Amino acid sequence: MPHDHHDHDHDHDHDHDHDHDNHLDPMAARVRALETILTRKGLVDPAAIDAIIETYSEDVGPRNGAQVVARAWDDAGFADWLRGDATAAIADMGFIGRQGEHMQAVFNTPEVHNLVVCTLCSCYPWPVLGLPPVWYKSPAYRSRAVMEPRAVLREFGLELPEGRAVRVWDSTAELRYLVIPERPEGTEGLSRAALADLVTRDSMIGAGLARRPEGA
Amino acid sequence: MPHDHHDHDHDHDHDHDHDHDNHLDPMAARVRALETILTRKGLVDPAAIDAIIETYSEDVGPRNGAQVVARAWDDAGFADWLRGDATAAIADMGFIGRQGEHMQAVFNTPEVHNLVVCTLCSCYPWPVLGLPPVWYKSPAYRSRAVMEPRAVLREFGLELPEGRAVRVWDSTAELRYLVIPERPEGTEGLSRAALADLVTRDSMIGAGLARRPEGA
Amino acid sequence: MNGPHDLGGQMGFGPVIPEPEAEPEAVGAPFHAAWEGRALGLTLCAGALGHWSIDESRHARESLPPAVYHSSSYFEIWIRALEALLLRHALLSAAELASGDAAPSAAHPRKLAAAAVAATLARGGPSERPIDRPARFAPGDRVRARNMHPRGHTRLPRYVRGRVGTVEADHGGHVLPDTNAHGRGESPERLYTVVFDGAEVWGADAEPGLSISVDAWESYLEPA
Amino acid sequence: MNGPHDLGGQMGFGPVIPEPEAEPEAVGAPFHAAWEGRALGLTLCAGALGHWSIDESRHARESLPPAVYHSSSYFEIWIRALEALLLRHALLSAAELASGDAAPSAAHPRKLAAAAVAATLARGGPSERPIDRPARFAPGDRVRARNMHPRGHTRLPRYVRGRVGTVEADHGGHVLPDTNAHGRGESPERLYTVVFDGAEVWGADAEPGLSISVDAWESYLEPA
Repeated sequence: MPHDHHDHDHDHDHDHDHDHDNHLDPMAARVRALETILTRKGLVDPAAIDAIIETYSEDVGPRNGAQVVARAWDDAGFADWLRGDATAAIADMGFIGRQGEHMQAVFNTPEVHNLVVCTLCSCYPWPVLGLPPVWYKSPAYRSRAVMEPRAVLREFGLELPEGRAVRVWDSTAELRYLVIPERPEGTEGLSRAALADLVTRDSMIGAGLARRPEGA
Repeated sequence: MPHDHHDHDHDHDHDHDHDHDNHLDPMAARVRALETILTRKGLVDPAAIDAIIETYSEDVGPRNGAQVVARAWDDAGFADWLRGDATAAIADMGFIGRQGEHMQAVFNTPEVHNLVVCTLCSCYPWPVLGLPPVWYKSPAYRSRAVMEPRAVLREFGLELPEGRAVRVWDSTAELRYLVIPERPEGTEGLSRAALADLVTRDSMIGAGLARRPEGA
Repeated sequence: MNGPHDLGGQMGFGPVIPEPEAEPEAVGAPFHAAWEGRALGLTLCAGALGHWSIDESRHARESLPPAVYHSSSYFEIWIRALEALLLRHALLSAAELASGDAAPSAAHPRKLAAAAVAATLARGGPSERPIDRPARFAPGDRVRARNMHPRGHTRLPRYVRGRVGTVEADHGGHVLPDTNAHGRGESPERLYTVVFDGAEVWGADAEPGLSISVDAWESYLEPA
Repeated sequence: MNGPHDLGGQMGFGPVIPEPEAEPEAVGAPFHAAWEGRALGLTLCAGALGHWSIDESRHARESLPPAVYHSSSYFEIWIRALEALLLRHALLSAAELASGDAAPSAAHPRKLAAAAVAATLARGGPSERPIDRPARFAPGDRVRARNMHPRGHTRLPRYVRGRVGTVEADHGGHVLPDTNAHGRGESPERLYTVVFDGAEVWGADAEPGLSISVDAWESYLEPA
């Protein structure tokens, strides 16, 4: 039933059910006007906005988290540290700060698959994953992940084995969760950089698995 | 908090939070197009639509219910009948049919004030009250009536006495509820027609009381 | 379904705006625009064709995307749902609806004639049905509204699910909306009025002295 | 508040649309339009002025009318809430916002400089606070999420209220959003991870093998 309307909808004059990120023109104008006025009032510095954009476009993104996962796969001691004090272990790699102040790593196993959501807004571990993708912020994901995660994962092309338990972590406080996917088979002897290449953003949210190496 | 946004809202480009019955032009065109095409396809007869509109504009409205209430005030035997089998007692006055197939009368007393809502859509006893007012269909009423009815009644200008219990009837099935307000003081000897004049639509939903006669 | 229509206890919709009762002679009342009357008439005329039940019709309304449901007036919701029903039952094609044009067709055998309107409205659509099974609950029984979250239509509001109340009345057999809305039959069940204490439903945030009742089908309830 | 943001278990939003991960060198990623980056930057810069907490900011977003919330993209929600916060804290007047014009002012003493961005982001806003009171619950304890429906901000989602779960971890003291969002102080309380069985939360409609956890402040919980 949640998909019901997609079968019956049709383009017809002023439907509001357009894509959730489709308001480009009016929003661009609205945001520009707000930036202009806040700048004039001495409240913001456009160069600071530039620096923030640069940070999350160039420096902070899911490749950070991939390095954490690769090190955890490669170094049992680090994995234990991550399990016991993720904030400190991740800080050791230089990934700290806003929306990652209190980190917890949750490890997938053959018994349990972990999935992270924020039903109340879009809490997400920025220092290790960057800014969340649109689907993570979407009402569809936020509403369904806690009730029918397997159905959601199927929409990502992921069919979990039948007996696998699913544990959903709803980020309702300031704890931020990083899923440590299972290490794929055929990765013995790979470098950390090569391992990190197998770690997708989605696998660190629980919406996917780590990739197998090519040829494996 | 429910009122919070009204303090901060402002008219600013494409706000969607306009009045809930303000889409006149596009909706008029949309409905006209639909009527035209359904007529061409032999599915509807515009004259039948005219007859339906005429019924609910001219024949069926809250004055029907007011006659039921006036008779109940005036005739204890009828009041008992109404209490025991409202559908039959109301049918005896000629008020029958769609959205009034299964009626229940709920009597206000000095102990309990009754209020009717339909949280899931807008179920309403058409044969005795006509079509519902906009507020009855509004998300504000539907969401709040079951949780803070006294706060809602205050917005109608009705402050209930402190000890008065409030019973809210959520019309979730095909039962339709008619509130029988308390008979005002100073109405001894009034004709049924004069009594009916004191019975407001809102008093038969529970959102108001019956009026006192002028000079009383 | 836990749709946008299930509003009991939701917040953020602002104050209730009272509306004076129209004088009985007021022209146009109770409609706020001429199209609202046409929308009502269209909905009733299309319903009279017999292709869907009132339950399927309600489900079509609550299945509108939440953004649409919340930004539409009530008759706008009706019209959008009516369009969906006409398409679903192939009484109209998407191309016809989009173009606003269609080849003339012969009258539908159940097309509602103006002369039949009064009788049709008077007949209504009673939902009462005979039922043989003994009642599972009796007035005075304590019952818990089931913690159910069906994907399809239901008339058990979310705010009472899992809460304990008291059966107040047994109304006999009525058509079960949960199956009827999906063309899976009327499956009549006994309908009860169940009354809940405000504090049981809303905890400490309930207004004092509040009680709330819902009309609940037998399968919505379990012994408490 | 039981606002439009509290989406757990709501239905009608359609499928989830996956989105490929951007290549690390992709120009413009992770934004989908240039204004989204400006919206993020504006929100962080305005927040750095220190007039409101992240909790007040979240509450401003969830207080948008449901029709607006549901028909807005996420950064549009941020901008609308930011405007509300700027007006509420008198950093901007309604006339200025409407006209898009304002007299130039001296710099706010806490205006975020470009050179301070890296340090500010690195510092973040830890919510952990020392707490003296002994823990009321311990890992393994069975607890019930309170059936609470506050008019103001809370971080206890509606779908777990009244349900019984097990304390899994004690994270020490953290700022309580329920008071902090309304300028009533940080009131630190102990924060617990509480895990619920899917069937306890959703009844028979839960997927098999599902468990769900939330992070819950001590006052959200009672012994089960």
